Amino acid sequence: MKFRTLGYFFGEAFRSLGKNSWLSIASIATVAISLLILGSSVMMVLNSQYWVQTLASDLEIAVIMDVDTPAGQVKMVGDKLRNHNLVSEVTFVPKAEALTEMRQKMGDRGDYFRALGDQNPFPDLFRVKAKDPRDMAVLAGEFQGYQRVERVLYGQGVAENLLNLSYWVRIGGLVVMGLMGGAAVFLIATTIRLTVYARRQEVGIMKSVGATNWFIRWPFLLEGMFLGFFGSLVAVSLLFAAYAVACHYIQTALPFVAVRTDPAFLWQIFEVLAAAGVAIGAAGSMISLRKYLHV
Amino acid sequence: MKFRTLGYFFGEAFRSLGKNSWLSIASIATVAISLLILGSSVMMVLNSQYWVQTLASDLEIAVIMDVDTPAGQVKMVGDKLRNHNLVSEVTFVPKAEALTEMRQKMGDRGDYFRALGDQNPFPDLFRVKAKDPRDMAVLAGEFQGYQRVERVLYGQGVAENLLNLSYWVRIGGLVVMGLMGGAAVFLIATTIRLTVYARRQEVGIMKSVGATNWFIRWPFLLEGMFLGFFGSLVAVSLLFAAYAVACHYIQTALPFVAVRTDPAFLWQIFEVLAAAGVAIGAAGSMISLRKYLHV
Amino acid sequence: MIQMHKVTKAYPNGVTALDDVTVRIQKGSFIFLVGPSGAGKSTLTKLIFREEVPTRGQVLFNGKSVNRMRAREVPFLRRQIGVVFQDFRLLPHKTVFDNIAFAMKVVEASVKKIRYRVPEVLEMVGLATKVNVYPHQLSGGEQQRVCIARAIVNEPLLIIADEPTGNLDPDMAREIMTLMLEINRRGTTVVMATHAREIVDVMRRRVIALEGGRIVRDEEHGSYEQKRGPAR
Amino acid sequence: MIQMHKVTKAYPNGVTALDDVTVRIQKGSFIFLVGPSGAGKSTLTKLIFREEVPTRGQVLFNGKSVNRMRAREVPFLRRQIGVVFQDFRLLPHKTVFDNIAFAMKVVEASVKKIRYRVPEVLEMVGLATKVNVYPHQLSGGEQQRVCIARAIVNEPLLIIADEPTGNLDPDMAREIMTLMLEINRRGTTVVMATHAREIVDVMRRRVIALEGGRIVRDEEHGSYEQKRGPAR
Ligand SMILES: Nc1ncnc2c1ncn2[C@@H]1O[C@H](COP(=O)(O)OP(=O)(O)OP(=O)(O)O)[C@@H](O)[C@H]1O
Ligand SMILES: Nc1ncnc2c1ncn2[C@@H]1O[C@H](COP(=O)(O)OP(=O)(O)OP(=O)(O)O)[C@@H](O)[C@H]1O
Ligand SMILES: [Mg+2]
Ligand SMILES: [Mg+2]
Repeated sequence: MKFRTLGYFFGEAFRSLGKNSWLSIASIATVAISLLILGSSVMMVLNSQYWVQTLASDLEIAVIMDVDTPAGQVKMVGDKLRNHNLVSEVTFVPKAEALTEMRQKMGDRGDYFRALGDQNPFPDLFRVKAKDPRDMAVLAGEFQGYQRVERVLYGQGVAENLLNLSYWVRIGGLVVMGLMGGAAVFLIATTIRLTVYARRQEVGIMKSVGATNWFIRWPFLLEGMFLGFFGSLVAVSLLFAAYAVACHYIQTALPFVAVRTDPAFLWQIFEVLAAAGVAIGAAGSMISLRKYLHV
Repeated sequence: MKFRTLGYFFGEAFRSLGKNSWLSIASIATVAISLLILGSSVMMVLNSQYWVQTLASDLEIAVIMDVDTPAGQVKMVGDKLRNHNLVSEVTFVPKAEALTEMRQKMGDRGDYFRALGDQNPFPDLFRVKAKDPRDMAVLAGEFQGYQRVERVLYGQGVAENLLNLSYWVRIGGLVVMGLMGGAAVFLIATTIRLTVYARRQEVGIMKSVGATNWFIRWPFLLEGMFLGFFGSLVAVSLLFAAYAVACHYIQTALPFVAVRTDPAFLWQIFEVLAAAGVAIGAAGSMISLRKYLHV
Repeated sequence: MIQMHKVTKAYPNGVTALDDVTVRIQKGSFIFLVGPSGAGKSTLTKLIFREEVPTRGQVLFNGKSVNRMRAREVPFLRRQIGVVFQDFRLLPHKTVFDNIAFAMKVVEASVKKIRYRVPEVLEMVGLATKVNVYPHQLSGGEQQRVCIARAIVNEPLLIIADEPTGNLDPDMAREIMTLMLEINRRGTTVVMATHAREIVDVMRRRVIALEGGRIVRDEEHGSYEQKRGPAR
Repeated sequence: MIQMHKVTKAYPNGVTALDDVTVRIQKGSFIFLVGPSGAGKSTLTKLIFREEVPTRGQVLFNGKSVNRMRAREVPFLRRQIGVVFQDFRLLPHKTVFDNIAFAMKVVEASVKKIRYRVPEVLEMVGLATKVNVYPHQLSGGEQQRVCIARAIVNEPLLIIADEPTGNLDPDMAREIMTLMLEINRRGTTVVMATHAREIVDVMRRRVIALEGGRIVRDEEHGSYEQKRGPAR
C-alpha cells in the first residue's frame, strides 16, 4: 500500500464525517450515551469499592481489659499490640474517657447515668486497627488469649458484612458494566451497520471498478474509529462535569462517604473510555461491513 | 381514505418489518434497551418513594411523662392521645419495660446497669404514630403542652430528613427519567431516521408517481409504532424478570426495605412502557420522515 | 393543455438548463422533444409534473399554474400524468407487479381492478412472464418497459416519456411506439424526449428541438434533424 | 483473450439467461453483441468480469479461469477491464472528477497522474465543463459519458460497453464510437452490447447475435440484422 493511499483513506473518512454531518452527530451521540452509561457504572463501582475499602480500613478491634487490671499490665498488653506485625494502629482509651464517651453516645438519656454517681464501671480498652481488614478475625482470636484481656470485640460481624458487601458490589458492578458495554457495542454496530446499509450500493459500485475489500473497508473503519473517539470525548466531558458536581454534593452532604478525585483515577477513566470508544467504533464498522462486502 | 388503503398501510408496515428483519430486530432492541433503562429508573424511583413513605409512617413520637406521675394521670394523657384525630396509633411503654428495653439496646455494655441495682430511673412513656407523618412537628408541639408531660421526642429531625429525602429522591428520579426518556427518543429517532434515510430514494419515487405525504407516511409510522410496541414488550419482560429476582433478594436479605409487588403496580408500569414505546416509535418516524418528504 | 411562458430554469449550481422557453402543447397531440445530450429535454418535462420549479416564467397545466401550486396539490397533478423516467425509478423492494400496483394504490383503485389491469399493461409491453420478479432481476430493456407500463396503467391525461426506447432493440421500440400511438389515438397527450432518429423521422409528428436550453426548431410535421432537401 | 466454453447461466429465480454459449474473442478485436431486450447480452458481459458466475461451463480471461478465481483475485481481474455499465453505477456522493479519480486511486495511481489524466478523458467524452458536479446534477447522456470516461481512464486491456450510446444523440454517439475505434486501434479489445442498428451496420465488425440466451449468429463483418440480400 502506498502512502498516498493512506492519505486517501483518511481523506475519505473525514469527508464522509463532514458530509453526513447529522449522521455523524447521531453516531457520536449514540457512542457518547453508551459510554456515559458505561462510564458512570464504572465510576460507581470503583467508588463504592473504594468507599467500602476506606470504611473497612476504619474498622477497629476493641480489646477490653479486666476492670481491675493494674496500669503496668495494661501497658504491657498495649506494647504487645503495638509491636504486632499485622497491626497498623493502636489507640488507648482509659477508663475515664470511656465513661465520657458513653455518656455522649447515650445522648439525652445519658442523663440517667447521673444515677451512677462517682462510680466508673468502665474498663480500660484499646482500639486496634489491622493493616488488612481481612485479618481482623484472626487477630481478634489471638488478642483474646492475652493476659487480663476480658473480651475482644470487633463490630460483631460488621467487618465481615462489609467485606462481603464489597465483594458483591464488585460482582454486581462487573455484571452491570458487562451488560452496558454489550449494549454500547450493539447500539454502535447498529448505527454503523445502518450507515453502511445506506451505502451498500456505493460499496457494490466500488467493488465493480476493482477496489479490494480492504480498500473499501479502511475509510469506513477509520470513520467508525473517529466516531467512537469523538463520542468518548463527549462522554468523558459530561461524565467528569457530572462527577465534579456529584463529588461536591457528596462531600458536603455525606462527608462520611469517601470519593476518588485524584487525577490519576480520572486519567485512567478517560483512557478506558477513549479506548472503548475507538474499539467499539472499529468493531461496529467491521461487523457492519462483513455483510455488504460479498458483492 | 378508503378501507382498502388502510389494509395497504398495515400490509406495507408488516412486509417491511419482515423484509428488513435484522433492521427491525435492531430497532426493537434499541427501543427495548432504552425502555429498560427508563423502566428501571421508574421502578427505582417509585420503590424508593414507597420505601421512604413506609419508613416515614413507621416513625413515632415519644411522649415522656414525668418520672413520678401517678398512674391515673398517665392514663388520662393516654386517652387524650388515643382520641386525637390526627393520631393513628398509641403504644404505652411502662417504666419497667423501658428499663428492659434500654438494657437490650446497650447490649453487652448494658451489664453496667447492674450497678444501678433495683433503682429504675426511667419514666412511663407513649409511642404515638401520626396518620400523616408530615403532621408530626405540629403534634409534638401540642403534646408538649399536656399535663405532666416531661418532654416530647420525635426522632430529633429524622422525620424531617426522611421527608426531605423523599422529596429529593422524587426530583432526582424525575430528572433521571427525563434524561433517559430523552435518550430513548433520540436513539429511536436515529434508528428510524437511518431506515428512512436508507429508503429516501424510494420515498422520492413514491412521490414522483403521485403519492401524497400521508400515503407515504402511514406505513412508516405504523412500522415505527409496531417496533416501539414490540420493543416495550421485550423491555417489560426483561424488567419484570429482573424485578422478580431483585424483590426476592431484597425481601430475604434486606427485610426492612419495602418493595411494591402488587399486580396493579406492575400493570401500570406495563401500560406506561407500552405507551412510551408506541409514542417513541411514532415520534421517531415522524421526525425522520419530515426531512425526506420534501422531494 | 400545457403552456410554458418565458420559462427559464437555472439549477442551483448555476447551470441554465432552459432559457426563455415559450411553448404551447395542445390536448391530444403527440410531441417529440429532440436535441443533443444536455440540451434541456428532461428539464423541460420535469417542469410539467413539478419535479423542478422554474426560476422565472409560468408553467400551466390545464389552465392551472404548476409552479404556484401548493405542495398538497402536487400529488394530484402527478396522478394525471404518467411519466416514463429516463432513469426508470422503480421501487427496488417491490416486484414488477407491486411496482405497477403501487401507482394504482396511490389513486385508491380497487383490488379487483388492480388484479385485472396490471397483467393487462404488462402484456402490452411484452413482460407477461416477469410479473413476480424484482427490478434488479430484469435486463435494462425490461426495466424500461416496466416503467412504461407504470406510466400508462392509470390511463393518465398526459404521458411524458423520457427516452423510452433507449434500452430497447428496434423491434421492441417499434412495438412501444405503436402502443404510444394507440394510446394517443384514444385522446391521451404524449410528450416524448428521444434520440431515436428513425422513429421521429418515420412518424412525422410535431418536433420541438432544443439546443443549449433554447427552442431552435418547432415543426408541425418535423424530422429529427433540420430538413436538408426532401425527407429521405 | 476471452474464451467461453459451454457456458450456461441460470439465475436463482430459474431464468436461464445464457444457454450453452461457446465463444472466443481475440485480443485486439472489436465485437458487437446484439439481440432483443432480455436476450442475455448483459449477462454475457457480466460473466467476463465476474459480476456473475456461470451455472455451468468455463470462462477464461487471458487463459485464466474467471469462474474458479479466488475472491481475492477478483479486484485485479476487474482492474484490467473497463466497464460501461448499462445502469451507469456512478458514486452518488462523489463529483464527476472524484468518480473517475476513484477508479485510478483503486490502482494507486499518483496524484499527479490523476490530476492530468481525469480532465483528459473528460475532454474526450465532451464533459470538460462538468468536472465538479455530482451525478444527479447531470443529464442522462452526461452520466453515460462519465461512465465511459471511467471505463477508459486506466487504459484497460478490455473495454466492455453495455449499451453505451442508449442515452446519446446520434452526433454524440458517433463521437463516442470514433473514440472507441481509436482506443481499439491502440490494441484494446472492445466488446459492446448495443441496439444501435445504424452504428453496427456502418462499422461492419464482428457481430455476435443472441436470442433467448443462445448465439444465433456470429459473423466476422456482420450487420445488426440477418443479411437479406446485399447490405443497404
Ligand atoms: N439537478 C441538476 N443540477 C444541476 N444541473 C443539472 C441538473 N439536472 C440537469 N442539469 C444540467 O442541465 C442541463 C440540461 O439537462 P437535461 O437533463 O435537461 O438534459 P437532456 O436534454 O435531458 O439531456 P440527455 O439527452 O442527455 O438526457 C445539463 O447541462 C445538465 O448538466
Ligand atoms: N439478477 C437476475 N436475476 C434473475 N433474472 C435475471 C437477472 N438479470 C437478468 N435476468 C434475466 O435474464 C435475462 C437476460 O438478461 P440480460 O440483462 O442479460 O438481457 P440483455 O440482453 O442485456 O437485455 P437488454 O437489452 O434489455 O439490456 C432476462 O430475461 C432477465 O430478465
Ligand atoms: Mg434527459
Ligand atoms: Mg442489458
